[in-house]
Amino acid sequence: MGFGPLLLLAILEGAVTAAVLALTAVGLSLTFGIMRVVNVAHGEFFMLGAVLAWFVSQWFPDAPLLAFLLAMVVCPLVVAGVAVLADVLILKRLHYEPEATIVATIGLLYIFQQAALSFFGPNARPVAPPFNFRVQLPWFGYSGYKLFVILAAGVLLLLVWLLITRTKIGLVMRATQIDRTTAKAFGINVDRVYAMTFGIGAGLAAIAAVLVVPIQQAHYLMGGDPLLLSFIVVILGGLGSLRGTLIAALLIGLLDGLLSTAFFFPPTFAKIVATLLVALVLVFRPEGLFGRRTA
Amino acid sequence: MTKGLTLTPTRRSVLAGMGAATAASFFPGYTNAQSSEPIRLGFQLHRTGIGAAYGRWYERTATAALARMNAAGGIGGRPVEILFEDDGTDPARGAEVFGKLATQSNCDLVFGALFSHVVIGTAPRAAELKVPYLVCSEGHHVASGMLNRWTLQPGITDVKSQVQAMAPFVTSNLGKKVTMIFPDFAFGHDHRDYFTAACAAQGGEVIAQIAIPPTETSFTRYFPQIPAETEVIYHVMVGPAVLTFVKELGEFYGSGARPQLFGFIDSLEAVDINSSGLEFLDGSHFWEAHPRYKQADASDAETAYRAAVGVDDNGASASDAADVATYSHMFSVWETLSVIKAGMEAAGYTGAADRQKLVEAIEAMTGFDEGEDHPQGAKTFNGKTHQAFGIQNITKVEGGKLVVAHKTSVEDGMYPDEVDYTSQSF
Amino acid sequence: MAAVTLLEARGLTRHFGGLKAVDGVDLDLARGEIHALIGPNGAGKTTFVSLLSGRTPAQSGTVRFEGRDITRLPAHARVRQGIAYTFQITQVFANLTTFDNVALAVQGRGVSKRLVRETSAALERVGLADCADEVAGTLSYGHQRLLEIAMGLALNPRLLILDEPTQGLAIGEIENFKRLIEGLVPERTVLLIEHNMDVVMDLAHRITVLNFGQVLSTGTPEEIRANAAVQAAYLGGQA
Amino acid sequence: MRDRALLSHLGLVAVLMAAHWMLPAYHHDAVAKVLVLSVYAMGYNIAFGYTGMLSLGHALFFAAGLYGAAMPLTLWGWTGGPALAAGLVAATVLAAAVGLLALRTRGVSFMIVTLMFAQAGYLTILYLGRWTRGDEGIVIAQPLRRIMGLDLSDGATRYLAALLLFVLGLLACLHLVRSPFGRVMVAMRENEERARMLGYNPFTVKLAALTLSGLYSGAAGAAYALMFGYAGASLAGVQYSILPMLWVLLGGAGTVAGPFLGCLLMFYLIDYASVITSATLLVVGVALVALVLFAPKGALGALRDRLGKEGRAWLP
Repeated sequence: MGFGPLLLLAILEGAVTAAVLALTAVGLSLTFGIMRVVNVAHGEFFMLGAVLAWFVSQWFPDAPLLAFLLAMVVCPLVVAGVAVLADVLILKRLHYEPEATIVATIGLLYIFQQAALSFFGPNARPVAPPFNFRVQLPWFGYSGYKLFVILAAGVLLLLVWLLITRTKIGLVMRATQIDRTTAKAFGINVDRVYAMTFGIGAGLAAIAAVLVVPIQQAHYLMGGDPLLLSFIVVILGGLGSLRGTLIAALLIGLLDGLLSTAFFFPPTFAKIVATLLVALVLVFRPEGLFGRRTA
Repeated sequence: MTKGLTLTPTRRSVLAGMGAATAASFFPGYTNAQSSEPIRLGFQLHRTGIGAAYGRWYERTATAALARMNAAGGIGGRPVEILFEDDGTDPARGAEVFGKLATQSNCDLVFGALFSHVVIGTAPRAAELKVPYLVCSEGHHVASGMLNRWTLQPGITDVKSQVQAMAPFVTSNLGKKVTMIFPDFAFGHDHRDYFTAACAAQGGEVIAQIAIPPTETSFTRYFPQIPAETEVIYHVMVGPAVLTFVKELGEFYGSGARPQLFGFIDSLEAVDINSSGLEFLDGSHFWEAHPRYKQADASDAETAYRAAVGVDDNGASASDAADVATYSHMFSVWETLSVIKAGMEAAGYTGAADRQKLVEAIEAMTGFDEGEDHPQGAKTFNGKTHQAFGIQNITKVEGGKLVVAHKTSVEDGMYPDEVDYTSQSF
Repeated sequence: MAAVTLLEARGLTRHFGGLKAVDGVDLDLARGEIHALIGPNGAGKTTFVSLLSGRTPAQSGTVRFEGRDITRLPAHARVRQGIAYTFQITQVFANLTTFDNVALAVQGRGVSKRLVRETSAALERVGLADCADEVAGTLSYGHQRLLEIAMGLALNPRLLILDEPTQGLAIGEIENFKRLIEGLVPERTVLLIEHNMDVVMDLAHRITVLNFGQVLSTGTPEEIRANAAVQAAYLGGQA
Repeated sequence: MRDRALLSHLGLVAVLMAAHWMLPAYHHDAVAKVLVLSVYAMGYNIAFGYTGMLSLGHALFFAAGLYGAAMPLTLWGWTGGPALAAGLVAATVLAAAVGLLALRTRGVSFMIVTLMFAQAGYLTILYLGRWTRGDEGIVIAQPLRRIMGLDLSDGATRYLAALLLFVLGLLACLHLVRSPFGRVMVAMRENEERARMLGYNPFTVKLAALTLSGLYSGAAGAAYALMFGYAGASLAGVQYSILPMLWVLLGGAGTVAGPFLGCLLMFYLIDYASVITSATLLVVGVALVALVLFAPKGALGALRDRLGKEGRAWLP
């Protein structure tokens, strides 16, 4: 295979990773940006979405498309509900104190993992994709569903963007993000905004998981990577910048693949270099690529 | 130092009962080990963490083997009990759990660990506490000499031997130009090194080695590195992402011409071979230590073992066909327990003071016959390297089942000793 | 006579986007004077002293202190040179004791053996000796302002910059404050941003008026009072 | 003696010394391990609890100490003492180097930058599998685990050595936080800008604190290699960056003895959870949430607040 097709494949694969990552990270960016909460359990919301998608798929073993569509609705709603409960019962009582919420969300992480282990089991379980077709390119074959994931994630991100910039809910969320006290003074129910934000953030992680689970099996420990990568993406993109989050996700998704392809680095070495590069970008632009510089 | 010249001649020469009594009066913690008391075996269980899929089945296998053993009169007439303790599949916790089982629960020995990092992290504790540690791993860490005299692997063949035994089948039946795909950490590196050497010895050649970073969840972009002239792809991915790996390999090649595939069943332990997306594996070959699907020529012992553990003919739970066993590895728990029984009885084991005698008794063993104690097959045991060597199976995916295509002999997997643990002091 | 001028700012400039917060300001501080900086809200007073103290880097212009160019020196180094700054909005360390707050200022000068004595003396001076063991955040607002000044004094600065020090103080506290400041000169030099004109007129030897980021006028209190431009821009509006 | 803080901490040391003779074997070994890991937690506390640097990358420093000691022992035939020193130097130098870069950032960016440096370190350990054996790790043979003739694989010796290391760390930390420099560290945590206007360069103060924190972490890592005879990549993973934070927060951030208490609590929480149920993670999770709901400043933090002035005197 020539260099061109190799590059194309690296880009396609990177785009799939980036699409899923962007969705997950936008969820984290909302909770992080608006509530200033470091939610260590965000990856577990992702995991719960995937595990629930598997349960939904078991109800309709012969109709994967129906199961998929249902999962796209049910999983984010259920996970958002769990998140709202967690916010109201725990985080609110901690007054969103940063250190306390870190410990509390680590606690939640363990609770969710145990729940998945007990009710879902320790195995990695596959979910059938809603449709099966393979795109045969001249050099290699490629999963049609993966292309769909890129598209679907793009549409969902557009919806999130519309929600934040064009609706009253979005306005209220942005107002709360900029100044909590003033928002309160204007009669905004900050508690409700927080609960809603936490729910939406978790729901986005769950939706990303529903999209990814036909590619990447549900497993009770699958939440670790999305958490770490989302954090990196959110900070690298710049807090509160949707565009930055998206571009950072692309960067993270593509960087090590491109390094490996273009420079013939061994993959693990490419990952080390990519990690250090991103760290250095942050060192010299601590506010992220698209964040506002704070004086 | 020879076996006769140990540092505790009194305990060896004096009547066993007296020895136990003396020990008991000095160490109140050991009083449990009276001859009427049950023998207590500690089990390091991967109940949580990355090994949990194995842990569940290891626990079931151990429980079944224990029931059978107690029904047959226990060990030396004493009942046996097993204490399971979760190690979180973590080496640090593994060492702690070992201490807990050995010093708090007063277990006579500890066994059961599968994951290599847990075994390696725990082994130093075994030597410090002077408690036998019988691992069910398959890593080469025991026979390589890295560990110590208290650590033994009598229940399963190590990876170096497995790979060496199978290489001739690969090169003579599947092809001589091999591309290896493996995870870029120790387990994968073992395969890389041993198979590359074994393949060359057979006149084959490993033409590409593709190391996949351990944090990877998607694999497609590595496949273009597979050279076009590849005749066989040798894959040994492990962990929750393996199914993705196999499916993406299928998507990559599609229905067109593709190289032969040879994989380690580790990739698909606890996974149904008929899962959606795996159709592509039809006609490919796997290594299995113990064939998941019951073969036409299965022995009575094999049938009895399946029934005892609760596994159906397809290698799934007898009560839940979707619950696939880690069949190719879990026999090691059963067989290790058989070795413990034989060893304790040979050593005249009465209590903790006889732990060293137990290790020496196992070291004195030379092999195990196929039978209900060893349903996977006959094995040779090398007392110097503390390692068992058994037959390996190469199975082919045919009609949604794994069918044995070739059985290696025990001799195929023998290699020169790399250590003599019996020359080390206790 | 080179030592008459303690600090000399020339053409200091700082713009924020389109806003010319400080635009080419010159200022001379004579050794031992109390110099007040006044001007309407948004005139650039706080930004200007931030440029002097180094909290904000200047875009152009120079600052010389004791004859040395300190324009490129970071804020903490300027403190070590003898320029102390007390914050407009009280920023004591709320979770530390009063003693610790002042000790932080004292010990930075390399004092170690006399740390306790000097810290106590600094607290004594502003009348906070009784509160030494209190957690600073629990002090009354007026006491926190005093603590802020005590921290500035404890740095033993040659130039003390006070940003609206009397804001929120009661009448009686203001009188005490004035006496405190008068007692600092001529050993030290004081630059005072202040809205309370009584305080300014009583204390200041000279006054500089800023408006829209530029110097409107500099002179003695009498001169400033008589200056028509100042009256138009500022005093007239308020008085 | 009127130094109440010294008195309370010497009391803790006395209890731990008495425990050496009183604890049953299992708990004796467990506490020895807790003591070593507490040194790691104390190091984290210096950076986070006192200076306010929330790092997610301390596993890098722990691992530098671990491998810095383990590699010379196993590969180059060094003896215990020099290997221990090598671990300390490796961790300290690495912490200073990471600090030089990462301290250009603060807050969440600092968290992420430290996380990524540690991640790069973790991947490097895997990548250098030929020498490190990556995830599997390596065993440090029993005869190598000696310092000045002391066999650190022996239970009693190990406990006393761990206690010695712990006491050194504890008393040094107590001295540090009550020293003028300790006051400056806290000033950085409380209000960096204000501290700068008192003439302190935040960068150098934080760099010094982080380097010291690295030294503690490295000491714990090197001691771990010598005392427990194992070095593996799992000890360099992100989990081992989060654990010291958890210990510190549980015991009380910014208290000298808090890291030990938190580490001890966490160890026995996990240990006893497995006695009660097989759903161990649930017990741990619920306990963490409950603790933080009822004692958000950690066990010692809550106690100190309750005791007011006396609390600050006894528990700095």
